[in-house]
Amino acid sequence: MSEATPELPSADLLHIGAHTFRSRLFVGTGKYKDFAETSAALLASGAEVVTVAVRRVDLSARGEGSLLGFLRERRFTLLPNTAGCYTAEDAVRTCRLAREILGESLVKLEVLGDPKTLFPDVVQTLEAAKILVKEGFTVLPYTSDDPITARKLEDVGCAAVMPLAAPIGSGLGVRNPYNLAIILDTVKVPVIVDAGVGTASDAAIAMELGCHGVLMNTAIAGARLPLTMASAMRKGVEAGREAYLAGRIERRLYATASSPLAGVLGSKHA
Amino acid sequence: MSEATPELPSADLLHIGAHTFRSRLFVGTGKYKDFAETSAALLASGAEVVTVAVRRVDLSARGEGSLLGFLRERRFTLLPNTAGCYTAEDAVRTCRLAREILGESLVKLEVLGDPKTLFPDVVQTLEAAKILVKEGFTVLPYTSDDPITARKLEDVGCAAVMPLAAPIGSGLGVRNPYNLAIILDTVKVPVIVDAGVGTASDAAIAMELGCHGVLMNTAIAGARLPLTMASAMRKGVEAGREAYLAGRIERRLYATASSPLAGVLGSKHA
Amino acid sequence: MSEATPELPSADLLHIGAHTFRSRLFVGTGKYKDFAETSAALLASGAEVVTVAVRRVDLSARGEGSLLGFLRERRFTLLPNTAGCYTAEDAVRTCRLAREILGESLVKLEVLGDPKTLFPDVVQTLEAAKILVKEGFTVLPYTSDDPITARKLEDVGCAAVMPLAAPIGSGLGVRNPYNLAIILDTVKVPVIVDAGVGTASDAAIAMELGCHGVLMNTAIAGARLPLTMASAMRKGVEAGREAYLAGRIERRLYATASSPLAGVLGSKHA
Amino acid sequence: MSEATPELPSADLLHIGAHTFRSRLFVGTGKYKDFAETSAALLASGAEVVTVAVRRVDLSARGEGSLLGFLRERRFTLLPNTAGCYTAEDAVRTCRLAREILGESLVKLEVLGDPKTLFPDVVQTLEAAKILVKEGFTVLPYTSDDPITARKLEDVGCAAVMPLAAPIGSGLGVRNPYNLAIILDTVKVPVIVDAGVGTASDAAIAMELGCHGVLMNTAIAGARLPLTMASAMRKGVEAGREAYLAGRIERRLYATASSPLAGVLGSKHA
Amino acid sequence: MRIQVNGEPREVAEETSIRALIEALGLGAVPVAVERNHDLVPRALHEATALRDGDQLEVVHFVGGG
Amino acid sequence: MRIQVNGEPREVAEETSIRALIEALGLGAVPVAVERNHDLVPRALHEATALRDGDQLEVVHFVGGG
Amino acid sequence: MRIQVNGEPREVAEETSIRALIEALGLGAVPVAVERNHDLVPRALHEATALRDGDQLEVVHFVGGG
Amino acid sequence: MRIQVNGEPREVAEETSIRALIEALGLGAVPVAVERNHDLVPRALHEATALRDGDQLEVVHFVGGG
Repeated sequence: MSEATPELPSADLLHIGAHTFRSRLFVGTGKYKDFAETSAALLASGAEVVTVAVRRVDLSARGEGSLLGFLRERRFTLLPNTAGCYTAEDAVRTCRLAREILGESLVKLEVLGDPKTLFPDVVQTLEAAKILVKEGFTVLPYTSDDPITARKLEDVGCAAVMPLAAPIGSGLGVRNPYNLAIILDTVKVPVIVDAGVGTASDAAIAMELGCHGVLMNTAIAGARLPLTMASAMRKGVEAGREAYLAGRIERRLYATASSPLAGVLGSKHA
Repeated sequence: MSEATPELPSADLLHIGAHTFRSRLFVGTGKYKDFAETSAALLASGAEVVTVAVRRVDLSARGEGSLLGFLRERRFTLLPNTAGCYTAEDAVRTCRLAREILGESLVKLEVLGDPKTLFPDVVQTLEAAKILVKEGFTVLPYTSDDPITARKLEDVGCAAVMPLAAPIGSGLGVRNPYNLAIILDTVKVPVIVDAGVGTASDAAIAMELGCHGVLMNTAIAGARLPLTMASAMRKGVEAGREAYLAGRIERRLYATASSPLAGVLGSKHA
Repeated sequence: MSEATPELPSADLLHIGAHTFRSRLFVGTGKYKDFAETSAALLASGAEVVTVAVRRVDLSARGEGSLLGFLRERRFTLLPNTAGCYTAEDAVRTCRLAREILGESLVKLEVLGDPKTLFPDVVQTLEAAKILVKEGFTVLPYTSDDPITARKLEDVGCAAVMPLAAPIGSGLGVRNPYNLAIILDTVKVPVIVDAGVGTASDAAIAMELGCHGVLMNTAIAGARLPLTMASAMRKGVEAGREAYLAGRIERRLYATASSPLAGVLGSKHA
Repeated sequence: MSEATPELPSADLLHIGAHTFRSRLFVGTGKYKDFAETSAALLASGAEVVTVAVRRVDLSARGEGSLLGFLRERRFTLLPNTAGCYTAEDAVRTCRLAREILGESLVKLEVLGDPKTLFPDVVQTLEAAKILVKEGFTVLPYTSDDPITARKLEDVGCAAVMPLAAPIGSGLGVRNPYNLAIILDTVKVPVIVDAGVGTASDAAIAMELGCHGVLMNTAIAGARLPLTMASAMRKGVEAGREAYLAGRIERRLYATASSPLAGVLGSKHA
Repeated sequence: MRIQVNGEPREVAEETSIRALIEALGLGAVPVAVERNHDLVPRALHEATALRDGDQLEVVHFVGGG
Repeated sequence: MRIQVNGEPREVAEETSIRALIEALGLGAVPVAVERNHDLVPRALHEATALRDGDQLEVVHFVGGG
Repeated sequence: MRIQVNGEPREVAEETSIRALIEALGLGAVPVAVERNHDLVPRALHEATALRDGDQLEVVHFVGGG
Repeated sequence: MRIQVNGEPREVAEETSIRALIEALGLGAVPVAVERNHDLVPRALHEATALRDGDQLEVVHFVGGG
């Protein structure tokens, strides 16, 4: 969090593998209008980790380099994803290429089950994770909100698990807080909610559950005012994290007065 | 909001009667451990408007003055409430006294229906509002989430309406977003959600609905770490406001990819 | 309920004023395609109480009588409403006429606040209720889900209270179960949920909260297959009532096995 | 459904593999007080399919036979489960034994991931399903609400899929209706909600989503009055199914009058 | 003489009773209630109550409604 | 003479003004409002208003509240 | 000779068939299934299958479960 | 000789190294990774690796994605 209150340790840091981050908001770099909008939104989000995709160089086009240049110059941590892969084999191959590009072994593993829901294929994801961990990658797998699968991903050595809140790009928010709560009870590695967030309160809710971070792209890039939404998400994640650390009041069906009862004038109830 | 993005007018101000505020978080000053905690929490919240209660001076006790001194020195706008009043008559009498104390005519009108739910008595509230407006008060009435009552309060000249999200101190959050949405469609004066908020995402949700502000006390004062929750609420309100202004993506049952589909390696689906 | 289980008193009856009913589903008679559909749907619903509106005889039209004839022949209890009234005066006048038509003093009091939301004007409703009770009517008032207003309606002598679940005809279901629960704690007269139900589970939810009955019209008349929905609603109300009486299991975040753990073959966990 | 309305085909039947059922409520036979309660509850539920567990004969105890005798005499369809199995191997072995007992090949495949959540191990479940289908079993697999896993189970030849609504015995109801809706869009075999239902409206909600049946045990056996809850669940499932077939009204934020607007007396709005 | 029934003008003979009017309107068999000049006229008095020139009558009944 | 302040009996000298009473109560520096016999006494009149025997006074101020 | 049934040791005569064992266990009327040394023995073979010393048997049936 | 780069045919001189090809493609300054005939070629070997007739090359880089 930017400014910690006196009640908190001076810094509330997120550790993933060998990495340490202050920001708990991870953002994608796709779907923006142009490079200027992308870079402005990334800065407004306060994110330290940004995802990128691995794609064939388009030999007909040119001058695509600007994004990567910006990301490296601003010292963002790059998180290459395997978006678009539907088999463990394709995902592993993509991760190997990603590592070769900049020599970093941090990857977002994403093996999709079908193009309509973009839900993960958890069987293929587990297979790919096993191989990648053996090859020394720091693996952050996109997964369903099934606690058993999350535990298996931890067991094979993933550095975090990234359950979905709702389908990628759906903006439905946390559909099943119960499963996320169980995952948080079940695994020791950080839990980063990946996909499905639509607005700032969705991000806050994920953090209030105790999740360690939130990853999003469409919710910011697809908003009417992406920079403003990036700022909203930054604050939403921080607000949710602080509320989690602060320890909220319990829910009660009935009321409790917030002004003193003594010294009221003439009330029959005082 | 603290820092506006380039996409927004340099300032997003809240106008209530003759008053103008930058912060949309209103906080109570009750239920804190001591004066030190109260003042630190108020500062952490970034609030400009704070509620106070009107009570008989306790002639046996002494040195109570510190809170008011702090509030005036830091230029908080005081919003005296009529908490504890169960009749229009008591509430009007309390408002007249409140105005006499500092000469300010801004009041939070609160006429309760019973001590268990602390729900408003809307009939008595309407009566009191009529009288107070005639006497030149700037009236902010605590009310139910009934759109018809909200419209009547506007009709009699209230400067804002303050529907409850849930029972005072219950921490249940926005129980009925539909009614709040209808109130926002129905009245032109600002709508400040008063009571029921429990955590930062609750505040964000109220703001994302289009509410103009949120008033709370127990959610901050009753948290395990009040200063941290005050900061969380500040960010939650700002996050919700910015998300509202940013224009969130639409909710959809199915997914949309956030990485480009072209140039994927070897995927059967690409 | 049609067939009670051995665990229950042979009959589970609903008492309102001097009336006793077996069915807890009250249905409206408006918005059906024709008389045949209306009568078939009423029979399929198993309802004993049906609402009717009081309107000027259309002197140009003819033969409208069939509905009333059917209702009287089948011994339905008629519940004339004051739909369309926006003042206490109009509602009282309408009730007096209603009583004159058949000599029955059971009325559904409905004083609307505006034509867009069709929410009740609780101030006018309270005024009308006072007058009607004095004149010997058995008053069933349509009201908001505000517990304070519900208590006042009971205090002035209403025989039941009929809070809305959601706006009339909206089909949104029980928007605020918390308020209904508080109303059920607050008043001793029967609580009939009136308006807003959209499907069978909505009716079941209202009954599971402990409500004593449900009144609906659009949800049945507006369904693609009104007779089938009438049957669904009948079962939904009975299911919800029985579930309420049966005492549901508590909600728990974690699982409990429903098969014995002993004697499992070869499981590492047994 | 017991009595179909004229609007519906005379019978609304559920086909699973070679089996045909009228009732869409499947019930377990565990956790009841005694045999008398079990049999009375099964009859009250109207269920045609009941689950049983496969366990070692307790050679010290005696006279256990009564339940099976009752089930066969009343012609219930037995659905042996593999509850308590944590590996594909144990589950397959258990199914082979189950088939040998009565010569029926209908089985409920259940391979658990851990004893705390009783969530399925979808990897092991898929492996077991493949083997069992090859061996000629009619396989009904308990699974998570992940649409990709559901599709794979269909692909390997399961006769239905049984996603959980919430953890077994939790009574939380349908936690993620979105995933169930997507599963219903994705597979052609029947979708039976298995586990997590707590009360009648939960069952109705599952059926209103379009699910083809609901399986439960704890919600009935654990209720204060199990027979009454069995009847409630029967009606809840029928109500939800009929509401689904009837085609509910659309949800709208605003109201629509259910009484005619013409001919109202003296209303300013009419 | 001239009266109004449910907002429409109508000619009736002198001394016509409310009962007679209802019959004339073909509503003899229909359960209705009647207001004259905004005052309810109990059924018991329909026979005995003679209409006067300029009377405003409301004749209402039950219709389908929710 | 004898008056009541916030429900408690109190002896004050004849001709004591409300202002003087407030000082005597040690509230000179505290922003307060005063009712005498249920009627508000504007601050401007505190100096000029002399208490009478049997007066009932309410002296209120702001405290923390939500 | 000595065998194990559902984990408990048991003495049976040479040449005892599975069918005979089931009868001896008082389970003749109960629908059961039998594994010998982890292999399922189809009912049709219960008569013909003679137990051997050290055999491990599992005898299972249906019980209430969800 | 004839090779394929990202699915498109291309003529290159004998003994052209992967490094040389990358330069020729104007990608000298862009961080890329290269597969030859589905096998990754580590950057360290780009210089030393000579292309052969019929080679299939994939040249990939990072683009915006979520």
